[in-house]
Amino acid sequence: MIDLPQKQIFSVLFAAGEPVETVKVAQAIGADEETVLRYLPILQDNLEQAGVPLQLLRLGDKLQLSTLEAFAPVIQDALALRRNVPLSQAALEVLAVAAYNQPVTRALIEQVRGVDSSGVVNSLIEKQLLEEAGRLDLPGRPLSYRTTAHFLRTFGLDSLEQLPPLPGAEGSDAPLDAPPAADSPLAPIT
Amino acid sequence: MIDLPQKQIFSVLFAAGEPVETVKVAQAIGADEETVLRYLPILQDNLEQAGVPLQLLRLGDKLQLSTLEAFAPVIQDALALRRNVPLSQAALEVLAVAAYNQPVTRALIEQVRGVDSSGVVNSLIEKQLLEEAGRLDLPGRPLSYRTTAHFLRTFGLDSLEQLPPLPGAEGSDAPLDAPPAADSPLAPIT
Amino acid sequence: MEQLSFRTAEFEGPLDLLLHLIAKHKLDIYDVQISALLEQYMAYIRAAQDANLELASEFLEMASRLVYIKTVSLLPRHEEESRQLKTELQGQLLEYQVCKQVAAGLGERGQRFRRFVRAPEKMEIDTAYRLTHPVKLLCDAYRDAVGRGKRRLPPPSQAFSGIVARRVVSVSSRIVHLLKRLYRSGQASYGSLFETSTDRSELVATFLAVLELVKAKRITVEDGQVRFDRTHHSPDASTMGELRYD
Repeated sequence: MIDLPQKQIFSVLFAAGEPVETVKVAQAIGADEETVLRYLPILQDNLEQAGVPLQLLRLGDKLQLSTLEAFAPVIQDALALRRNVPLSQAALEVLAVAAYNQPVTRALIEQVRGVDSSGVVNSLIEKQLLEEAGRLDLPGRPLSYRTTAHFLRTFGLDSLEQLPPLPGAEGSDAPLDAPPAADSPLAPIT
Repeated sequence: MIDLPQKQIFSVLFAAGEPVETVKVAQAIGADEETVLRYLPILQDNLEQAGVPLQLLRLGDKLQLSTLEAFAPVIQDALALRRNVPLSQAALEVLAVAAYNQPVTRALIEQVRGVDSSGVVNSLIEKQLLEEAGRLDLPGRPLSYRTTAHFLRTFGLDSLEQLPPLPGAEGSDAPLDAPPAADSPLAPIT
Repeated sequence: MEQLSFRTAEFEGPLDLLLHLIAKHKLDIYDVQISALLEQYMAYIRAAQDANLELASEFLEMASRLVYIKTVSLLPRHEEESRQLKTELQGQLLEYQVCKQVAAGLGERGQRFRRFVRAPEKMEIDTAYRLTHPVKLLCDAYRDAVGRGKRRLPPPSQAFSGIVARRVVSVSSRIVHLLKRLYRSGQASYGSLFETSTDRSELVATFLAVLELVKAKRITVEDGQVRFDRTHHSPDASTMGELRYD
């Protein structure tokens, strides 16, 4: 049976996700490191007996809970399915701003959209639609981003030159007249 | 005893960390959604009997594993987590309007609250309690927002149907004697 | 004047403040007396300004809205509009009250549920996006992003400083001023009453003073001329019915 200290250790390791120093676990449950280490094989046994498909890993002076190798394929399947979720409006906007202004900083994307966009940028990198394009020679040396070859495939383009001209480019009084003024947030960073 | 499908479900949810759509879990383990949903109480029972201090959460059409409330203090200690700052009055008001009227525009939120709410909305998006829900087919094509699975978890709800009835609505003993008009922004969508 | 104990209290917005005032002064939310509410509201605004609290523009908007409702209610033959304006405000107040109650309920729930979840396990997963889209989607998104970003740029702060820092002119002081002036001259052109006013607060106060005087039958306004009615005496503003602006 999994007793209270084991439950505490388990809870901490579960919530941490990443490896946690054994000493921190010990402090939190009010025990010393040896006690925690002595508990580990017992907890591992208990999990196995109950059929919980997890393993307790000891990595140097750290501990971690992880899934079993055997279940990697089913996990991969389930999580890879995320790729099939259509891009959100926010993601499309970030991509569009990046596509027409690359290389582009996050600050510029946020200036154009008027909202924090860090989460969206990261998820687009994960989807391999955006990639980092080095630091710009601007104050603070900000990271810049550009679209990828995978981005071109996604939108059926052979090259960036095939991006259609922006709406409002001809004869409209919209602020999108191309080329944007040099001091506009829409001006490509040069 | 935790059998293979249960192990697969558990592994997927453990590895994902974030809420996973039930339908994706189902696809990955080669079953249909109902089958997965039927497994959930059995898996939860098995975890409890084995003394595994985890909770299977149902968040709308998603699933997630979380720790038990009883272990919050020890986890906070070990991971040196800041005691989570309670949400501000403004944030709670915005969530209240959004929860009962989603998808909701910022304009409607501001109409109910009588103050500019863009900052609060953005910070709730950052906290992943709100998310964009596309543009509405209204003049100006305004962006709309909805609450997230994280919102459900934060407030201990399985689904939006579990939101308490509005004060003043039928059958409640709340102080307002007149139910909000049917076209009121706070009337639940029927 | 009454001690303003709520001087440092924080309000989410004008509706929050109004609900507070209604509860505090035991006003009927279903039949709000606009005069009393306006008076309490202005007292708060003044107190906040004295304490150099930054007031969101919405507070001032609400002040002018209350003034407007009061104005309409003073005008003869505008009962219907006045009733409608009040119903609108009442509806908004009730709705906001529900919003506050729901928010409080959520806040309580939020404190009760403290569960932790994990970050996703790190593993090699092909996360490349799989769907394809027409490129038009990008153009649309670009237009949306630019439009919204522009709208969200906040107005410069100096746009508000003038409004907030402005002195508030009391209506009763304008009544006294008008009575004195008309008592001497007997009549004046309507426009001339406003000629010397330099700021908005004084203009509004002068206008309300005219309305009050018309209502009390101390003056008549006809063909752009304002006449003092000598059948009434005592140019003492304190005798005027419901005037308690200060």
